[in-house]
Amino acid sequence: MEVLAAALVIGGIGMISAIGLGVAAKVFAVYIDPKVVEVDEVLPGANCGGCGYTGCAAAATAVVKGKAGPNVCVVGGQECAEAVAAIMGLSAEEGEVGIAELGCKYDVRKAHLLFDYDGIEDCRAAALVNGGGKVCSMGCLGFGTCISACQFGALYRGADGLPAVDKEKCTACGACERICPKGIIRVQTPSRKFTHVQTDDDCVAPCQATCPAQIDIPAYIAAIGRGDYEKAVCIIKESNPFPLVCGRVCPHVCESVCRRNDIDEPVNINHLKRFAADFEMNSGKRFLPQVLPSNGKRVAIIGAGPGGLTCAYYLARMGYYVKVFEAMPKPGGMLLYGIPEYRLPKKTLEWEIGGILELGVELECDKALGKDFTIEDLYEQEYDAIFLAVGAWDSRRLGVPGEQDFPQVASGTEFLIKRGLGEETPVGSDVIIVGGGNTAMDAARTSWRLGAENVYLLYRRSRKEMPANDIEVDEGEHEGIKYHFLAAPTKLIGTGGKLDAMEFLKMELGEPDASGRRRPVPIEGSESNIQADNVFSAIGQSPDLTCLDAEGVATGLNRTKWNSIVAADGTMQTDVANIFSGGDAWRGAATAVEAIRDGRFAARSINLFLMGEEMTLPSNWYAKAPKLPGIDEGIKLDTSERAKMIELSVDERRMNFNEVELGITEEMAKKESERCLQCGEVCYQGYREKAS
Amino acid sequence: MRNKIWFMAVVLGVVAFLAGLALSGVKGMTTPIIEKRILEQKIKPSLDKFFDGLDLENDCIEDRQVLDLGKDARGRKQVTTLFLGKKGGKTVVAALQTKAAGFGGDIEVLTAFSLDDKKILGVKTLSQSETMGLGARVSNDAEPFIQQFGGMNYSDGVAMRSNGGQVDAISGATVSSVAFTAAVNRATVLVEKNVDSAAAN
Amino acid sequence: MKTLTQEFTKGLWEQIPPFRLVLGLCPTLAVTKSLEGGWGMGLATTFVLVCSNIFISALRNVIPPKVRIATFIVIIATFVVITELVMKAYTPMLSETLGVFIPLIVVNCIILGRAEAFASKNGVGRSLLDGLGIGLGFTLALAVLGALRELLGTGKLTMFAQANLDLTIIPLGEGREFLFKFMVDPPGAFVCLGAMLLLMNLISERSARSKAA
Amino acid sequence: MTEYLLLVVYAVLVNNILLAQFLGNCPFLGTSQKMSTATGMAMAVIFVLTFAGVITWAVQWYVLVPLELEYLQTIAFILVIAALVQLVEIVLQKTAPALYSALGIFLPLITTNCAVLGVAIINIKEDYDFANTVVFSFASAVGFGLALVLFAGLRERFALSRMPKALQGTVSGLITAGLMALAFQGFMKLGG
Repeated sequence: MEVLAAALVIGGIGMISAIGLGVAAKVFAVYIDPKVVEVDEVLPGANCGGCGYTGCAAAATAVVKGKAGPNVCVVGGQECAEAVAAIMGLSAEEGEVGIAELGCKYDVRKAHLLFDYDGIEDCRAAALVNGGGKVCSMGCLGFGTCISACQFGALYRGADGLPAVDKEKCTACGACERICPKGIIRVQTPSRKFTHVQTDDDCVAPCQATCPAQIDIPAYIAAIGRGDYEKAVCIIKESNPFPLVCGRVCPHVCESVCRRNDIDEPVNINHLKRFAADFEMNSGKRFLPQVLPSNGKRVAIIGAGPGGLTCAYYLARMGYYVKVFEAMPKPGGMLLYGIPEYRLPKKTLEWEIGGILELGVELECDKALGKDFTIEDLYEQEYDAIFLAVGAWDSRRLGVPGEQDFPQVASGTEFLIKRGLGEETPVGSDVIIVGGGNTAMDAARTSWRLGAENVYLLYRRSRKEMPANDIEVDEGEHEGIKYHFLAAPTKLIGTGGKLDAMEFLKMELGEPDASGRRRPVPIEGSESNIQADNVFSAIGQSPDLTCLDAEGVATGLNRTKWNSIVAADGTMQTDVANIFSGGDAWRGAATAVEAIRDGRFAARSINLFLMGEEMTLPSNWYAKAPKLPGIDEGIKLDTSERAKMIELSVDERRMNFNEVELGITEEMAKKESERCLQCGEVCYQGYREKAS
Repeated sequence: MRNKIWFMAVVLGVVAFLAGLALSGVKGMTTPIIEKRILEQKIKPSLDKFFDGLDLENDCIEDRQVLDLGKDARGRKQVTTLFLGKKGGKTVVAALQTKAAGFGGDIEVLTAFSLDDKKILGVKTLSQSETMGLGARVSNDAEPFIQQFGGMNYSDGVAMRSNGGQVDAISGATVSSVAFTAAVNRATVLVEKNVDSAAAN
Repeated sequence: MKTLTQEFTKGLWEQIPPFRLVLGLCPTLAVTKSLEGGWGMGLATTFVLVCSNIFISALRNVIPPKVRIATFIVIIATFVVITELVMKAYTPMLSETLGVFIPLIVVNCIILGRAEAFASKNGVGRSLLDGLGIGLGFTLALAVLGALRELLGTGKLTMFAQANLDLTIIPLGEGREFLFKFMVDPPGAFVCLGAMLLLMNLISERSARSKAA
Repeated sequence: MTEYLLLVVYAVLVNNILLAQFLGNCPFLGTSQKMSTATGMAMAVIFVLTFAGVITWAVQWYVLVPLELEYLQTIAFILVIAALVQLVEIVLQKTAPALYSALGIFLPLITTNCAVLGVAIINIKEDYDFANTVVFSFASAVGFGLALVLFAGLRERFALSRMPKALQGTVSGLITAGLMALAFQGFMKLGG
């Protein structure tokens, strides 16, 4: 009897509690983020408060909001942290297991960042006193308060006087981030790093500030100097998944602002990049980046050029399902069809694109927008966002009489695309190229390789104004290209459909025009002829948006008067909220590295857009490369010689398309990396003031 | 199914039901052990001391009786155990456990009586939780406060001197002393009331 | 996946409560006035921990999530009451020493924490070993703390009062109080545990440094 | 009235639940890192402790005692406390979001706070009547809150001071708590 009473009382209390809780949970149900619930369920639920939050549900909320790391629970241990991390991996980026990373990369001693301050040796105290009285407003104060804040012994003072992170020990708890008064040290997740957009709060060197892709150039050069080539490649790929390509074809504006210019010659940045990238390719093994677990969202990318593939690369890393639609039979866009083999071997490009596809990016070739599918079709296939990167495949006509009459007259791009498709493109012995850009140079040097005896290049301004890379113009000269500067075609002459010659006018430079370049003015009566079997025009490309013209393909997308897609710079968002655009289709014919920049920016925006977060850029982002101060005379630095690219001799290039540039040796790379001044934006300003 | 209310109720109910079963089982097993231990370790040594030299015929632990004291104000069942010692077929001594609320909780007292001359043979504190050094002195058998009970006549009960009785308090521990005395007094009342009927059995 | 041995031994150093897992502080501070209190509380907790771990891991697939905690608490409370009754019967003096802290085992975060973090996700065997390891680790910690406090506070070591197994390590004259008497008082509990944690931190730091070197 | 006043002084100062009785130490160290958290926690504990004291008192005297099942105290109390706190949390979250965000979020932390069960058990052990139960539960909770808030004030200062790595966090927290307990021992004399 008593036994039953005991059992019934406790059983009764239990049952009433359960019913009460069950009913209350239904009646008073409030919306709780399912992710919070999910995290809460893997937390131990002891509600001990050891984490500093008010119980497990509060800790779960903090984790989901990104205020606490996956290791928030002091009871659950490693397994719990992993389970939480696995759940959080599904979100934009907060859930990624990151590690602390120091924002200031510059040697405290070498860059003379130490400052006049003799208060308490604590960063927070120093920061209160006028920022430590330090010249650099953003750099590390160097007292190591973060080191003492780390509960896991993951921070130590590195050889350069800056805190260094032991990756093995860092648990991404964020204690250092919270204690640092200047926000220098941050728990960085891979995606937070690769979706970063430079602002003027960033301590960057001129090269990095100028690079459209915003590659952390000093960091990878330093990695090469240490012999850590894998790290160098990884640093590059945080901002640019095409190091092999850019190492070969990039116009490297970074080098033109290198502070070494003030001393001797700029650091050979581009070839160092190529060296690191070649190292990866030649090692035969890819340095595969971390890819987050799938988040179930789908993004369609139209155009498998550098822009589209870059966007695909970063989205795939963030856990998106990405499918790239390409109208041509092979991926690569203008990299494949516009750039000749001797500059960028197809095998190399293929290997680079392979690395992107290996992340799980789907690719469907021979699928053209407007012909094989419409934007509506993509919505039907449940794509959440679209990146439109169809490039600039339309070329400008010469607009001179006779242009339509001869099959031997074509645009440079048509000529190069045919070659890219593997078609026969015979040229006669006299070939004329009109234009001064890289396409013109490519057409000229390709014609020379195909056996043309005389390759003429007509450009209406002088050599100084040529937009082509200097190296191209120089190499073209070595290969015997005959330049005719200040010349413009006026007429194509031939008989019976066979081209004979081209008539052109001499020009002189007049007043500067809107672009700042002096406008060429024709000299009356200076007409003369050049004999010609083929004429290739390369005087400009523009986006070919006929694909959008068909009924219902793309409603709501607006275009500029230059026939490019309207999209906001930075967010890359078009007038349709979930369609983004970039690359040549948005900016008009430009460089690969700019398309890569657009692709990465678009990936950032698409991620934020699909996660329902604010995607506008901070007001102080570098929309254009800023002018950063150079070095004053105060500095004495030894001059040293810039590494020279090893090339095929001119004889070795004739009648073949072997790659001309062979790269630099490891020894050269190491030596070249030492030439880098490792400058920050203002470190040298500080140095200058100190020195004076 | 695992989120249905009835299922939750059944699971928690069944688990709690089983817990209740298990606990009452364990309770059933441990109660006699606890009782026996208290008798052997706490009561017996004191009784042996109080009844020393009386040559009782019976084992007063064996012959104990449980007195039902009804329920207290809060509805708790009150019981106490009466130990009787016989000589020549007549009940001559008795001992009884009583308690009263002290400063820090109940004070439990064992009081032994000599029935013939209505005298207290001795008192023993079985449990207390009074202030150390003050009220807790009631557990010291050598304490004068405890000693004074020996040989005290209880026919009119016992009371504090301040209440016109015969008991001197421990200085600085009036509450404890009063409680202790109240417990002893309660015992005298119970003995008066119950022993005759008990002896008759 | 840890091996079974690791599952057991992790509780003895790597995750030893309350030093590494700063949990179960109330009993740790309250009952470690004496060595006996320490090991007694430790073993009682171990018993509850092992039994509830076994039951919870066995029932883990049946328990509805909304009443998960309530169910765990019932299971734990059952074993706590069993412990309470059994201790009263067989080790009454220890039971009195520990007093209200025996029923309070039910709210010891270590037990509920292990139930949730481990037993509700692992099989019976593993949960048993986990409970045993953590429990013995807890016992060890409490015993060391109890011994230290008692020795410093009174000069004695109470092994098992019921069997009169007490040792007087540092004899004192009658009526004299020991220098560190505050060790057995509440402040001593906090300070002593703090000092032990400090020691653990220093040891870990040193071993980490020597490993790094 | 004096009786209640004495009980309050006793529970808040003399026999402080945290520093003398060691009840509720886990949340003590966990939630004392910030003043704001500590105040919220203190308020929530006052609410829950008083509430739970009353409920368990009723369970004891109206269920367990009449049925002579006092030995089931522990399991019945904890079950009732856990279920009630969870229930209050659910109801508050829906009906009074402002109150919930101020106090309610601390509720889960309190379920397994041994101070709650501890005070409930002490109420019964000390045989308190209803009024005493309310006063003692409330006063104990105030004692908890007082210690917690004072301690949080100290720890906020600590966060800004330099100390050896091995001393940081829990270690310094415990040693400070020890010193606070020492200070509270001064109130002992109040108890007589």
